[in-house]
Amino acid sequence: MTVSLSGLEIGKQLKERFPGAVVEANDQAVLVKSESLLDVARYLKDTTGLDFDYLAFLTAVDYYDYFELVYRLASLKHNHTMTLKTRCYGRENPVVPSVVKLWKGADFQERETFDLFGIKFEGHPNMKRIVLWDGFKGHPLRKDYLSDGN
Amino acid sequence: MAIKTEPFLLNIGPQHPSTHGVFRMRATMDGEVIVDMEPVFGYLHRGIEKLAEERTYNGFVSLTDRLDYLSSMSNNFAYCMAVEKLAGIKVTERCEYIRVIMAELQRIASHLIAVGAFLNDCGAFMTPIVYMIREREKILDLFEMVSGQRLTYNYMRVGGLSQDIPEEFLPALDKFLEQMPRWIDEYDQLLRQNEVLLARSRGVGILPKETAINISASGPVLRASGVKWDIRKVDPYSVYDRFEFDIPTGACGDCYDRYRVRVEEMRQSLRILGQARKQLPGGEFQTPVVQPVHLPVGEVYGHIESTRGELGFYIVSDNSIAPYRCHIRAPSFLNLTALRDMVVGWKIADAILIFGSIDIVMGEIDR
Amino acid sequence: MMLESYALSSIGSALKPLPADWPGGFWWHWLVFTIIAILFVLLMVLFFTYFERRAMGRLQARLGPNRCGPFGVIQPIMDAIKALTKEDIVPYNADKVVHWLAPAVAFVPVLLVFVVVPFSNGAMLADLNVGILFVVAISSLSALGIVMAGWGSNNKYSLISAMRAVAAVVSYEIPVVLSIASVVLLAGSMSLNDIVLAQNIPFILMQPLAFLIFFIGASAEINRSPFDLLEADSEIVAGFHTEYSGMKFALFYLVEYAEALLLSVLITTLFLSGWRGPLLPPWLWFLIKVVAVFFVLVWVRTTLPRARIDQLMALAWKFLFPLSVINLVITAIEVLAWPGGVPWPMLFVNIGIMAVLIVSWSRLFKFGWGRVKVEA
Amino acid sequence: MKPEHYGIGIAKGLRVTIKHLFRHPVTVQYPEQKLHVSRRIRGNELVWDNVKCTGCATCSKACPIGAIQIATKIDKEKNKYDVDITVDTGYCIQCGLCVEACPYEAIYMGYSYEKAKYRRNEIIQSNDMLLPSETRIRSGYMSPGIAAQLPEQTLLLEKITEKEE
Amino acid sequence: MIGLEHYLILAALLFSIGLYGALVKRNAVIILMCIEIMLNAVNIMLIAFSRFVVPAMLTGQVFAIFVIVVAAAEAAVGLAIIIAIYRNRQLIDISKINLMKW
Amino acid sequence: MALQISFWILAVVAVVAALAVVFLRNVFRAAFALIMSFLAIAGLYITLSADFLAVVQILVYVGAISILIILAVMLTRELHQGNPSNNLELPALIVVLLFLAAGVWIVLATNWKVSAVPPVAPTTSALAQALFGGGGFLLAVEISVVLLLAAVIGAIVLVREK
Amino acid sequence: MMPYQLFWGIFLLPLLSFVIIALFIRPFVKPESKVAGYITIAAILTSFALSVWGLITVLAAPGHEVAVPAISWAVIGDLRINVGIMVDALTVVMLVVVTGVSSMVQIYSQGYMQGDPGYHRYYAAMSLFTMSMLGLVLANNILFMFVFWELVGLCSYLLIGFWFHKPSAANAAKKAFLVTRLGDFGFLAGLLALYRAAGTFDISQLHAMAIAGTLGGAALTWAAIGLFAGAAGKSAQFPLHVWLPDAMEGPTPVSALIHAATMVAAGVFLVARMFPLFVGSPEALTTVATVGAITAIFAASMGLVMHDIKRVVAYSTISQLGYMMLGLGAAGIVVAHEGHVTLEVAKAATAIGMFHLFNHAFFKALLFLGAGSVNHATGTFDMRLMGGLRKVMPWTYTTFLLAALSLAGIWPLAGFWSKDEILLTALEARPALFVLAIITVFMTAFYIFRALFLTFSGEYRGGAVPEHGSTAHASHGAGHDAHGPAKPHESSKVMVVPLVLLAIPAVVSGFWNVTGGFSAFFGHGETRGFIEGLFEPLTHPLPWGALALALLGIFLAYAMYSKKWVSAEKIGSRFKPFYTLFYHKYWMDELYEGVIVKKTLVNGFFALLQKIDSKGVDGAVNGIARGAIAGGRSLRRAQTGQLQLYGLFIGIGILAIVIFVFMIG
Repeated sequence: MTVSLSGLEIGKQLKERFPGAVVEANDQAVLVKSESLLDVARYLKDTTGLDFDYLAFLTAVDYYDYFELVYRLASLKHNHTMTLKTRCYGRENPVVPSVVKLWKGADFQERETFDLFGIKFEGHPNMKRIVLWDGFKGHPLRKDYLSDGN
Repeated sequence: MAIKTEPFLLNIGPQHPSTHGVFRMRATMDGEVIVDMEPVFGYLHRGIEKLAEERTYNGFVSLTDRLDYLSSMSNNFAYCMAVEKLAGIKVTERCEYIRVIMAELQRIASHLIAVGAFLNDCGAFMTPIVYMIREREKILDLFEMVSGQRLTYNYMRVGGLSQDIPEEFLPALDKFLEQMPRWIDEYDQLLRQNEVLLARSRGVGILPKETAINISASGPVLRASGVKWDIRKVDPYSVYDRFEFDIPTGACGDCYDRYRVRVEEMRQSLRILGQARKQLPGGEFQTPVVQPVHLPVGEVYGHIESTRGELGFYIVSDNSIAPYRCHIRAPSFLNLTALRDMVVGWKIADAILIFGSIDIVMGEIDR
Repeated sequence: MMLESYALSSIGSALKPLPADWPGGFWWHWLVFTIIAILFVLLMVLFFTYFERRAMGRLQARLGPNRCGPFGVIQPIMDAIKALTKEDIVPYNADKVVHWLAPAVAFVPVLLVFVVVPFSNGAMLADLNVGILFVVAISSLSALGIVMAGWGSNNKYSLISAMRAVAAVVSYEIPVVLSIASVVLLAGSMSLNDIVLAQNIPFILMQPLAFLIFFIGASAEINRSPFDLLEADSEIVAGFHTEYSGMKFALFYLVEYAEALLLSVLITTLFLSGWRGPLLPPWLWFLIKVVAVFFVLVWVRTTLPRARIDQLMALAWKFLFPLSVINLVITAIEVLAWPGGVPWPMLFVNIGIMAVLIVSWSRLFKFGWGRVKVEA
Repeated sequence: MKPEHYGIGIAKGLRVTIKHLFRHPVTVQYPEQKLHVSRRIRGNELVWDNVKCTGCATCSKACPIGAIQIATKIDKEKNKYDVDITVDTGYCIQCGLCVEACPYEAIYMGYSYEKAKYRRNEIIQSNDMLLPSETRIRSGYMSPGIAAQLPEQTLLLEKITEKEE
Repeated sequence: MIGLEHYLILAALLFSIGLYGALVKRNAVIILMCIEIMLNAVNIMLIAFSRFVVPAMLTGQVFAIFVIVVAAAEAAVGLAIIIAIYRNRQLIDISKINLMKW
Repeated sequence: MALQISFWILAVVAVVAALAVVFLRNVFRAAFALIMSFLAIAGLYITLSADFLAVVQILVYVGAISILIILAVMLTRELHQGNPSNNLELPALIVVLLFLAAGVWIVLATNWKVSAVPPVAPTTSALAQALFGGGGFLLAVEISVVLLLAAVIGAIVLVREK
Repeated sequence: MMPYQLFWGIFLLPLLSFVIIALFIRPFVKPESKVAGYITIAAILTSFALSVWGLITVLAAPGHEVAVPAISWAVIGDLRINVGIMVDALTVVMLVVVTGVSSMVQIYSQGYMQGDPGYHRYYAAMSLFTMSMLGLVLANNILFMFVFWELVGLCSYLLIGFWFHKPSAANAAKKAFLVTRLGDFGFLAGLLALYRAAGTFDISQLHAMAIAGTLGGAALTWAAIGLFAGAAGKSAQFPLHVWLPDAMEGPTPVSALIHAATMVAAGVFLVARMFPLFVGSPEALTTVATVGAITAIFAASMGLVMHDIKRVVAYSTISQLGYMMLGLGAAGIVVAHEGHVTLEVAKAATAIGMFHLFNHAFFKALLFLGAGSVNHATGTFDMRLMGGLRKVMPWTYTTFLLAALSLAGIWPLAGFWSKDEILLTALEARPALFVLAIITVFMTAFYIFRALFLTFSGEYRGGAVPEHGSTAHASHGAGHDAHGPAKPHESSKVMVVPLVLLAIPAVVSGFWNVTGGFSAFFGHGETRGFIEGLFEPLTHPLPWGALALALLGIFLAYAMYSKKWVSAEKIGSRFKPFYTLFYHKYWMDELYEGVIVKKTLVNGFFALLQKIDSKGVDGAVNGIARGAIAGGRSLRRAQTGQLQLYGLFIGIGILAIVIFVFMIG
């Protein structure tokens, strides 16, 4: 049975390790600052005992004020999971670091998130639209998207 | 003996017989060898995730059918489970069992197509796929019987099923369970030991264990690489903890292993079906609250082992009648990430084979 | 037989004044047999297209064509009409002349080969003393048509197909010729009629290995499945005839089946004792055997997956070629040992030799997949 | 895995295919020969019961596609509500949610499945075109009563049973 | 009546055409083709001599066989060289391959 | 008569095809002209009652060498630059014409000893005797075999990848 | 009665196995499968059986000779070259030795080479080597002998450099090849001299002519010395011995087969084969004997101080080869001294050297294989890292001990019988050489037992050390890394069985000549009186004296290295100059490298040539050249580098010639 690790516990660990990185930790998820996302992710992936070697999925949610990025991590070794979140602000040019170097599975997902939300992933080797064509205007999954492209 | 030329660009697809939908590989070729490849897709993009935000929770079930159209039942199952998890609905025993039966039948049906198409890509001229479609038809008959459709079943509902199974379903299922193992054996005889197939698929397109994990592969692709990871076992949902079955794994993650894993999974599904059939209880097929309108605020991730891997629905609710956000973790989409790594360095014929062995469904990838 | 036989000693002598003993003159013979040969080819091809689809349908638990006429027998004619009435498309930027010529270049040699095929004792257009060599030489020409088609289509898939064609044809010519050579050694003649006459025991029994090599090699050369790499529809769409439509496509289709017919006819003639057989008239025996061989081809096509190009080449060079050389040597020794004709008990020895060679060579060669290191 | 290099695998495959030569083909010759479909089939037309229908538009709301339009107006002459239903069958995905949603069992899935149209405007159907008739049989979807009257589904499973070799 | 001279002149003509092509053309493949034409011209001559001068002996045909063998070998090696050069320098224009100039 | 007609047709085809090889701009078509020429020459062999050689000509030249040439054409792909000439056109033409003239003159000036004996009818066995029989060319055959082997090995070595 | 054509089979079977392995097995079969080994072993065992049959046949045949019809191979003008084989006593003895040792070695290699990536290559080369060695032995024609001689050299090159990725192995292979080539020039020169003098290559004709005296004088002497030079190169005689110790870079079975039993013996065999020629030339005989004696003591002295067990054995081989040469030379001198030499007598005289060769082949191969076995267990060849292996490797130890005893010449083992014959003959022929030889006896016993005690007695000293392993361990091949430094263990059965099988002849083969049987066999019935009675109890003091000397050597080694009564270091430092001299191999390598190649050739001779060239020749040439350059500039425009232009010129030339000829004619 997959154990869903409490965000509180991991949040505590992360707070010790990366002071100031964790914004909020609740039972379900850990919310970290986007600047320290990469470090936290690397820590989560490489630390023994955590070993989050599997990125179950990655997506974003549009909350008007900010985009919340959701990373669902799993460890095939210990059979546990956790949810990592980060936020990025601004609707014009939101940027978050890319985790594609850690989990190659993020490749298409980040491109898709970019495509549909317009969130740029810094460090992604091939940051371009994936499901929509290159000349497409706007990002459809944003809440304020209207079909005429505004 | 590869003939080398200067590199040239070859568009494999989107109108190619073996790209399983409208999928395109922009391959840079050196003679017959692929030196670089970029997958291009999106021809089927319908914005299902956006549509979900504008539909009621139950109204979206029929759209999940259109995701992975070869395993609609699994999609229904995953979506309903996720919503039920969010709403805190506990479905009845009978419903769980019927769902499991449907999901496993769907797995067999889908794997039949996967294997058949894989062998067809390998060049076995239509025979395996025709045989396997015949078996699939039998399963589709069963589905038609319960849901009234042969492809987009729209059978499950949040909180249960749309209708109970008709009384002629169980005898037919028994008959199917009795016949099917022998057919699978026969298909195994058809090509499993075939020298040409072995030559073509063994050692071709190896996806090493570490890469498979790193690339978030799941389902038969991951298992063929030797990772014993099956949501049904590691995170048993529904009533899967009541069944005995094995997780077949491959030795090295080549095309042959992926083919073998799928065939073995069909056998395991039959085992589960047999047990589920025996344990199937009576009672209601749905909970009294069928139409949950306003779901509590929160978020949930419900995932099942779909035929192609981990199918998950990440749903954020804001207490309105529709999901605030519904993300679909599509297994084919993530498995496809592995394609480039596997294909580069192989010949075009191998590329087709490797692509076939991943077994993607474009409806799910483009969403 | 209504037609009496007349054997040309060679085309060279055919150019000399006509002999007087042919009733109605020499040209009658030519005319009659030309018509027979062309009719034979065209009708058999039509029949084969129907037969293959029908047999394949049954092997695949389907019905096959069944709409046109009783049991769908006039389906091929309908197909032909459809092909004729279709728009003929020449791709943009294609080499038009080459594109136009390709189907003809592919078709003519195949038709030409039937000149030397005996339908009954001596019933053939020309009994060349270099008959089988003629067959091999001329039939290799039709690969040119494929190359032209692949080249002239201005399509990358077609070009890949053309390159495969070149590689495959050049490679498979060798084992095929060598396996034919052992038959010729045994028969002592290159004339197809003489080869048939020499088969008191069908050569499939005397030369099982040569038969196998010829079967594999020739089906690779005419790109029948499992070696249909030239038109591998799951890989390179339809290969060299991707860009063909209408009548030109129909010609390629015709070539494909005419080649299959040729293969059946050659196997019948070289290994199955041609038109010989008890009770029934020779031409019927001939047809029965040809259709039977073709059924085997269909059967194999239905069952086997396709090989890859490098495996195809490896099979030719590493497996068929050495085995055919060995077989040739063994045959030569046998012929030396029994100059008056190899006695029939040797067929058991030959079958044994074939089994041993195939098993041992498979061990050595492993068809190319023994070398893939799979880390468990 | 045993060594498999001598053509044994090929021979086995050939055996399987030749076995099929002596079995019955499973296909049917469709236009002449028809099978009974499921009793619950969701055919490609809706059948509307103008008597039961109250014009509540629940079906229209339930439709995920929005293919059903319901308009009600008061017919003063006859002194009753007039219900105008328009279904764009071209959009309909045959999900059956409208039938499920209808509180009055006024709308049904059609039983037949051969309703291709030649003209585009024919697929937009309204009031009278949706009524049940000889050719517009109601399906048993979500209504067991009707289902019981329909013929039993033909199963491929029962149609061919392999002969024991 | 067609006699020996006809064949010999035909052979001379073909040989000259081949020679001209071999001397003038820049494309190495074409040059190879021209050389094949020259070899064929020689073969015609040999066989013509064999036919007309010593019809019973076939010596000319034997030599023609050897010429064909040599031509096959030459074609194989020549094409291999062309392809090797092409791989290294991406050209088969023989006038640009003037490494013989010191 | 038939002989004459066929000779003239074949000769013209051979020469025209050979000229096409030299003068066509498209290399691929030039290769096909070459095949045409080879086929015509094979026909000429038949008129010389060398049937075996005619078939061998088709087998080797048309079936193998031409195919190889086409392969080279496809691999090197210098097609659209076509088939240019170098700056030696005029001197080469003069030399070749002189050459031709000399050849023709020699042919015409010599008094050939044409034998009246009819040619050997089926040449295959006669050729075999000549090649392998006593006092034949066995050693030469062996040497040519070695030559072929060397050529094959050489070709493989040349084309091999590093 | 089996047909004599079967003798061809002895030679053809390894050839067949070579062809099969090289053409079919190696390209198509994984090195993990042991097919190649089985094929080779089968072929060579069959050859061995045939050889034994040959030996019996020849023993039974009258005159101990069998005529095998020759095959005409090529007729070039008047020169008709027949391919024939010569089967006499010498041949069959060599055949038995070669095939016997070879088959044992191949079996042993099956274990030793297991898992090596070059497994098939190894067996292909081994087959080829065996084939060429057998060809060399069987050839009835000195030209063919030379061909096979070179083939043998080639195989030796291939096998020494088997692990060619190691620079040391590659260098050793090159060195061996070049040094033996030096000798081969002598051989070739001798060959040509012989052909010029005699007009034939046929060996029996040459024999007859030499005995009859039609071939003689200076020509014969130089021809014989030339042949001997070849023999010296191949048999690693004194000035050309430097390659053999380095050749130990090859796999150990190679050393055992090639550098102990067969190829190095080819030199001795050559001398023996051409012995009637040598007998005609006392000068040549003296050269042979002297070089042999010097080599014997020289190599033995170096063997005293080596740390590498394989090198000790290698030096021992050189030393023993020296013995054989000495035996041949001395016997020749004795025979020639008596006057009136018949062919039989000449052949009988070779028996002394050949008998030692015969015995030596077995025990030396055994020693090498033992060394290989030890290496297999410890991962090193360095004796300082071994010790105490007696307990863990009883079989290896026992067989090695037997071989060592045999080498030291202890009664009644094989070495005893053959060595003392040589000593006695030497005493009779040249007493000075006898002194050298008798000292060598002592040294031999000492060094081989030093090796034995260092390796097998005392405590285990750890085996291969990773740092040190760079030389010793690397020579061990890729396949055995796994059990290098681990605990030593007895080798596998496939390696032990050949050791045991070889130990049998190493013990008993000496008895053949106790009563002169071997000599009689060689001399076609003719024996020499001086051998008879040598071994009757105490009739002659020499053998027993030598035996005592050998025992003394063994005791000394025992004292120094097993019991440590006497400190080896102390003695080493006492005789520091000698030790250094020996340890540095008399600076022979440096001499060759530095003095001969660099100083003499490069600085001296070449410099002189250069001076002459630059001053004298260039002056004259430059003047001409300047004129030529001026001319060339004008002609240069024709050299466009454009092939077709050249073709055009050729065309013009031909045209001109044609026109010219026809204008004239």
